[in-house]
Amino acid sequence: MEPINWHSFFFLLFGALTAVFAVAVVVTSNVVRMAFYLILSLGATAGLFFLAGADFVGAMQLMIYVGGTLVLLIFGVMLTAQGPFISMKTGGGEWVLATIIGGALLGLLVKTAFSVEDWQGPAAVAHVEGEEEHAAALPAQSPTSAPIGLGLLGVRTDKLDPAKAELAPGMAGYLLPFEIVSVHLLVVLVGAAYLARTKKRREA
Amino acid sequence: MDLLTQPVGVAHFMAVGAVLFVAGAVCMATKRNALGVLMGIELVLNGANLNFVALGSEYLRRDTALSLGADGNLIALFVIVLAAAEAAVALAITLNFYNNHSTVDVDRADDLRG
Amino acid sequence: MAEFFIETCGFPGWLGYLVTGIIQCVILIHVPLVGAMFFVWVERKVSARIQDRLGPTRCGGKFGWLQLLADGVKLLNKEDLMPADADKMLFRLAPYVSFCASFAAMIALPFSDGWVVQRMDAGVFFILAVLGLEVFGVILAGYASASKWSLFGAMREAAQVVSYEVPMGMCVVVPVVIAGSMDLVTIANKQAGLFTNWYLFHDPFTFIIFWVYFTCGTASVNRAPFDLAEAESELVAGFHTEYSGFRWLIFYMAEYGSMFIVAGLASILFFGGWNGPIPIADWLGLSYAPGATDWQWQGFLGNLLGCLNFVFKAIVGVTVMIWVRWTLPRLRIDQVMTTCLKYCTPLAAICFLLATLWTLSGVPFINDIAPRGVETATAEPEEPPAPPAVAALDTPSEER
Amino acid sequence: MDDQVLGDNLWQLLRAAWLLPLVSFTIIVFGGKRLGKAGVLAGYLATGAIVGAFVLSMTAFGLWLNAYGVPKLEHHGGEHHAQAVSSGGVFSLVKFQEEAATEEHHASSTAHAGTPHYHAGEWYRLAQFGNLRASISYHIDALTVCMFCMVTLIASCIHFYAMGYMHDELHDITDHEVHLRDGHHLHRPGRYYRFFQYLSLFCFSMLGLVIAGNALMVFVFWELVGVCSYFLIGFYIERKSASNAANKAFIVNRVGDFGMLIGLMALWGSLGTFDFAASDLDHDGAIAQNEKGIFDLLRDPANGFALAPADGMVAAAAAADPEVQAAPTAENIQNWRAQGYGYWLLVIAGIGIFCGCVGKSAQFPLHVWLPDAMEGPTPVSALVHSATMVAAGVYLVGRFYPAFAPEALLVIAYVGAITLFLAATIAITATDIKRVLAYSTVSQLGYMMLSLGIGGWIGGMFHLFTHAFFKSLLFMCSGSVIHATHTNEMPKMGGLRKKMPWTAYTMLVGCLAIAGAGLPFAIFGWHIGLSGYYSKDSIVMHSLWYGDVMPRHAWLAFMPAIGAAITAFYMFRLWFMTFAGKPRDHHIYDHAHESPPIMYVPLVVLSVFAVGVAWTMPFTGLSLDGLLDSARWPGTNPAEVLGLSGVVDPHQYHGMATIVAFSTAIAGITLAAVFYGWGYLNPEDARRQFAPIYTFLRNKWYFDELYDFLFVRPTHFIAARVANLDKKWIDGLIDTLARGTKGLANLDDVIDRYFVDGLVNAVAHWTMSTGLALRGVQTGRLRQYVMFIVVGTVALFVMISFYASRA
Repeated sequence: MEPINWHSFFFLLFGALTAVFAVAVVVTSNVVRMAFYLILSLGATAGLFFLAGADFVGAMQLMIYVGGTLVLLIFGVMLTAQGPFISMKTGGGEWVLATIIGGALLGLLVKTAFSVEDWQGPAAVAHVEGEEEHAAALPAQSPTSAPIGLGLLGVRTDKLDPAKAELAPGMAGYLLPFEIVSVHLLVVLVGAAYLARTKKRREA
Repeated sequence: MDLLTQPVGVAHFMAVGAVLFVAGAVCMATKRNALGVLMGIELVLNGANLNFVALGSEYLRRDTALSLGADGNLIALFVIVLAAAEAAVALAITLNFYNNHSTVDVDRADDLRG
Repeated sequence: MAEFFIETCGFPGWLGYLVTGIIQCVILIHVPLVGAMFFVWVERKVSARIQDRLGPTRCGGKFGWLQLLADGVKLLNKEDLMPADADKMLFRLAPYVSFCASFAAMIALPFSDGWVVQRMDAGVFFILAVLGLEVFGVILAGYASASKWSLFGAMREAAQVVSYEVPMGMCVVVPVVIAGSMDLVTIANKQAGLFTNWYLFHDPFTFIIFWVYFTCGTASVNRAPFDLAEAESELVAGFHTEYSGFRWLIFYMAEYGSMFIVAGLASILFFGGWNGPIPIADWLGLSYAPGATDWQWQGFLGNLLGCLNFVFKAIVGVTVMIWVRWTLPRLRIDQVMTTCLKYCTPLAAICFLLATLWTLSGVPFINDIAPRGVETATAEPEEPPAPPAVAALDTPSEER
Repeated sequence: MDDQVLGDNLWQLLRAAWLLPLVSFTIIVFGGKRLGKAGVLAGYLATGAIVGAFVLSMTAFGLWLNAYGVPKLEHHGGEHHAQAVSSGGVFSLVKFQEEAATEEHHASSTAHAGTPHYHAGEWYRLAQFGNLRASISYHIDALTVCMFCMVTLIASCIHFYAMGYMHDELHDITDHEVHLRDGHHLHRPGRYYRFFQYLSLFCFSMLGLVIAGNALMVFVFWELVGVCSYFLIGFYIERKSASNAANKAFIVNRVGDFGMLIGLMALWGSLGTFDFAASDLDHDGAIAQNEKGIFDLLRDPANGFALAPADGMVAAAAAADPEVQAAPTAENIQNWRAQGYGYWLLVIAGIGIFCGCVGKSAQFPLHVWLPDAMEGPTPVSALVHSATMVAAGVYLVGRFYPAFAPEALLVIAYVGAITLFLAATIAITATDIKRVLAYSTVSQLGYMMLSLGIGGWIGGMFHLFTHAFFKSLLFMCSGSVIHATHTNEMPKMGGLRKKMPWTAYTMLVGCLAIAGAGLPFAIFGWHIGLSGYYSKDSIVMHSLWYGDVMPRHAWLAFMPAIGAAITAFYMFRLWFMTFAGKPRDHHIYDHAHESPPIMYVPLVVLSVFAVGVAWTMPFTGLSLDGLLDSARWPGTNPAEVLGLSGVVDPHQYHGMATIVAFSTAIAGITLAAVFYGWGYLNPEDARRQFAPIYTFLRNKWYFDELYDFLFVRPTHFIAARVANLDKKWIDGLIDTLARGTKGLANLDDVIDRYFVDGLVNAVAHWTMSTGLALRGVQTGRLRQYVMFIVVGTVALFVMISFYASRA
C-alpha cells in the first residue's frame, strides 16, 4: 500500500464537493437553496484554487464572488422571492433533452482534457519525496500575490527567471486591461444603480 | 485508485471545471427563474476560471516551463471581477424586469418573439 | 510545528501534519469558546458600570466569574424550537455557517511571530474574505426562519456588510502598501521596535485610516451602533428572532469570535501585533537569533510574551467595541448607509491615496530614527524607498 | 473411455433425444382427440418426450465433460484456446464399428490436428450425385451439446407452462376476437392436442437443425422450423390478424431463404460438399479429399487455418472469367488464387448464408415478421420467437463462422448494429407488453449478430444462451400476466405486484438479467452479476476493441453501449408500468390473480438459470463461455477472423467495458425509474417534447408502410395498368389529336402565366418564405438559445475530434 498523496486527497475532496454542489444547484428547484449550494460550490472551488497554488485568486474568489456577488444574488432572490417564484418547475422533456446534451458535452470536455499527455500530472516521483514535494507544493510557501500585483502594474517578474527563457519575449503586463476593467466596473455600478431604481410615475 | 497515490494534474482540474461548466449550462437551459439562469452563468464562469488557474499552476504538469504562470491567475482575476460586474448588471435587469412584468420567469420575457 | 513532529519526533509525514492540525484546532477553538464567555462577562460588567449597576456578582467568586458558565449550561438545556414553516435544512445550517466562517478566519491570524496555523502570502485578504462569509449564516438564518422580522434583519445585514467591505478593504490595503506585503507576519515584524514603529504613527493618514478601519470593522461584525440586523426596537431580535438554545449560542460565539479577529487584525496592522510599545524582550535577548532555525528557549519565551501582548491588544480592542456599544445610540439604516458611502469610503480613499504618495515620496519617517530598524529595502534612509511591490519580492528572504 | 466409444455413445444419446419429440408428434397426429379426454394425454405425452430428451442431453453433456475435462477460458485471445482443449491435437480416428451401425450406413470421426473436439459422421445417405452426398449426418461438438441442453431445458419448462396456459383449449371455447357475420363470436372445439403436436414437431426440427452435420440437412430442418412457426403463429387461425401474421412470417422467411439457397449453391458448386467438417466415411483411417468438409477446405490446416478460397472455388471463378483460358492445373490455381479469383465467391457464399439468418432471426430488413408473430399463444412466443427458432439464425452464423470472409462479417456487423438500434428504439414506445418483448428480442439478436460480425464469436454465442434463458423467462412472465389480466396493453395494468408476486419478482430477475445488472468490480479483479451481465460485457468489450482497431467503422463500437442503455430503459419501463405504481384499470386489477403453480414453477426454474447460467461453477471452474470457446474453430479469434494482424488483445478492454456497460445500464434503469417508477417526471412531457420522434418510433419507423409502398402497391399498380391497357390503346389515338390541339391553345397561356409571371412571383415568394422561415427561429426563449449554443459546441467538438485529429 503506497502512502496516500494528501495533495491529491484534498483535491479529490474539494473537487467532489464542487461537483456535487454544482449538480445540486441544477437539480434543486427552490431558488434560495440553489443560491446556498452555489455558495458551497464556489467555496470549494476556492479551495481548489488554493490547492493549485493560486492563493491570491482563491482569496479573491472568496471575497468578491462568495462575499460580494452571491450576496447580491441572494439580495435579488429575497427581493423577488414570492410564493410562485421560489420554486419553478421545468417540464420533463426539457430535463431529458438538457441532460442528454449536457452529458454529451461533459464527455467530450473530459475526453479532451485527458487527451493531452502533458496535463496528466507531474512526473510521478518516488513516494516519500513525492510527499515532501507536495507538502512543499502547498501554496503558502510560494509568493504569488506580488507577481500578480506587479503584473497588474505592467511588470512581469515571473517571466524574468531563466527557467522559462522562451516566455521572456513579450513581457506583456496588464496595466491597460486593469485600467479598462476598473473604469468598466465603475460604469457598471452606475448603470446598475440606474437600471434598478424604481421608475417614478411622472404624468403630463 | 491510484488517484489517491499519484499527484493530480491539470487534466483532473479541467475535469472538475468541465463538470462545473456543464452544470452551469444545464442550469441555464432548464431554470425558468432568471436568478437561476444567473447562477448558471456563475457556474460556467467558474468552470472556465478553474481551467485558467490550473493552466497557470506550476505544480500540475510535467513540463512546468509550459505553464501560463501568472497569466493564468491574472486572467482568472479579470474573470472574477467582470463576473461581479456582470452579476450586478444582470441583477439590475432582473429587478427591472420584475418591476415591469412582476415575474422573474424568463419564458415570459419573449416580447420580441418573431 | 509539523516539522517538529516529523523531524524531532520522527513521525511519518502525514501523521505529523495530522497531529499538528488537531493540536492547532484544539487551541484555536478556545478563542471563540472561552473568548465568548470572557467577553460576554466583560460586556455585562462594563455595561453595568456604564449604567451605574454592579452586574453579575454572585455566581462564583465576588465578580461573578462563573456567571457565564451558568448561562452556558442554561442555554444548553433550553428547548430547541423551530418554526413550523421554516426551511428546515437552511435553518439548521445557518448558525454553523457563520461560526465556521469566523473560526476559519483564524487559520491565517498569527498570534505571535510565526505562531500561525497556515502562514499565507495573502493572509490579510484571506481573513477579510472569510470574515465576509459570516454574513451568509445571518442571511440564511433570516430567510429560513420564515419570519418577516428575521428577513428584514437579514436584508439589512446583507446590504450593510456588502457596502462596508469596500472602505474596510481600502483601509486594510494601506498597511499592506507600507509594509509591501500581504503576509500578516511580515507586516507585524516590520513594526518591531519602539511603539513609534507602529503603522498607527507611520504618518497622519494611517492615523486617520485606523479609525475608519475600526468603524468599518465594528459595522462589519454588526456591533452597535451598527447592529441594525438585530435591532430589538423595530425588529424583535432581527435574524435570530426564531433561534434559541444552542443554535443561538453558536451565533453569539461567531459574533464574539469575529470581534476578536477584527480587533486582532487592527492590532497587527496598526499596533505592531506582538511587538510591544517597548521591545523589552529584544533588549533581554529573548528572541531567536537572526536566521536561526532550531528551537531556542529564549525565542520561545519571547514569542510567548509577544502572544500575550497581542492578545492583550485584541482584548483592549474588543473592550472598546463594548464601550462604544453601551455609549452610542443605534443608527437608522439610512444613516448607516450614509456613514459608509458618504463618509467612510471617501475618507478611506483619500487617505489611501495620500498614504501611498507619502510612502513613495522618500519622506524619512519615524521608523528610521528607531534604534532597531527593519531589515528591508524600505528601511535604508539613503536610497529612495523602493515601490512596495518590489519590496514584496524579497519577503521570503526575511522569513525567519 | 476412448474417443470412438465416446463418439458412438454421444451420437446415440443425442439421436434418441432428437427423435423422441418426433415419436410423440407421430402418436399425437394419429391419436389426436382420442388421447384421453379431449386429448389431455397429448400434453403429458409431449412433455414426457421433451423431458426425456432433456435427460438424454444432460447425460451426453456429462459424458462430454467427463471425456474432455473442463475447458479453461484463457483471457489472451490467440490460437491456444483450441490447443488448450484439444488434447494436443493428436491425429486420431475412430475405427468402423459394425455392431454400432446396424441398418444404416454409418461412420464417425473425431477432431484432427488443431481443430476442437468434434464427432462427425453419417447416419443415412439419401443420395449421391458425383461427389455431392445428400445425407443425414451429424456434427457433434461442445456447441451442439450445449444447444441440446439449452433447447430441451427451455422446451420442457415451456411444455409444463403450456399445460397450464392452454388449459382452456381442453373444452369448447368461444373466441371473443372473431366476429362472425351474424354478429356472434366464433364457437369452436378446443385444440389442446394440436398445440402440443406442433410443439413436438417444432422441438424435433430444432434439435435436428442443431445436430445436423451438413448444410443441406440444416436447410431441410431450417424449413421445418419455419413451417412449425407458421402453424403455431396461425394457431388461432380464425383470427384475421393471426393468419395474416402467419403468412407474413412465412413469406418474409422465404425471402431470406432465397438468399440462403444462393449461398448453399455457391458452396456446393465450388466445393462439392455440404459437410461441415471432415469425417472418415470409407473408414480407411485417412481423410480423403472428398471426405473433407467445408471448413477443412476453406481453412487449410497446412497453412495455419488461414481463410483462403478452396481450389474448387478458384477454379470455378477463373472458369467464369472469359480472359482466363488456361487449364486449372495446380500452379495455375495457385496463381489465380494469388490474383484473388474465387475470393468474392467466398464472400457471396457467406453473405448468402447470412441472408437466411437475416430472415430467420429477424434482422434489419426482414425484422417485420417477428412482432406480428406475437399473435400466437404466449408459450409459442416464448419458445419459438425468443429462445430457439430465432436463435437458429444466430446459431447458423456461429456454425458457419469459419466460412465467413471479413467483408461478409462487416455486412453482418452493420446489419446487426442497425437492427440493434432500430428495434430498441421501437421498443421504447410500444405499449403492448408482448410487442415490447418481441422488439427487445430483435434488438438482442442484433446484439449477437453485431458481436459475431466484429469477431466476438464467444460473445455472440454466449449471449445466445443467456438471452435464451432470460427472454423465455420474460415471455412466460408476460404470458402469466396476460393470462391474469386478459389484456396485452400495459397502460391498463399497473400495481400487479401485490396480486401476482411470483410473476412480478421472477420478471424482475429477468429484467435485471437482460439489462445486464451486476457489480462492476472487475477493476478490483472480481465481479459478479446476472447472466446477461457477463455476455453483454463480452460484447461491449469486443466492440470497444473493434472501435479501436477499425477506426473507419468506429461508430459500431458505440452501438452496444447505447443499446444497453435503451434496453435497460424499456425493460424497466415495462416492469414499472406493469407491476409498480397504482392500478390504472380497477376492473382488470380486481380480476387479476396469480397463475397456478404449474405455470409459475417453470418461471422460478428459469429465473434460477437466468441468474446463474453464466457463472463459473465453483470448485470445477466449469463455465459456459469456456465450453463454447472450446468449440471455436481454429483461426477464428477476433483478430484473425477480421484479417487483422498485430493488434491489441480485446481483453485489455475488459475493465473499461465493464464500467461502460454497467454505467449505461444504470443510466437506463434510473431514467425508467424517474419516469415510471418514482414519477418524478411525466412521460407526457417527454412525449410532447420529442413529438416527431415519438410518432416516428410509434409507427415502427414506417417499415410496414414502406414495404407496402415498395412491394404491395406496385403489384396492384401494374395489374391495374395491364387491365386497362388496350382501352388506352384504342382511345389514345383520338385523344392524342384532341389533346394536341388543346395543348397548343394552352401553350402561350401557360408561357405567359408561368414563365413571365412566375419569374416575378418566384422572387417575391422566395423572399417571403425565407423571412417566414427565419422568423420561427426567434422564439424569444432564452433557454432554447442556450441549448442551441451548447449543441453547436458539441457539434464543433465532434467535428474537430473526427477530422482534425485524423489528420
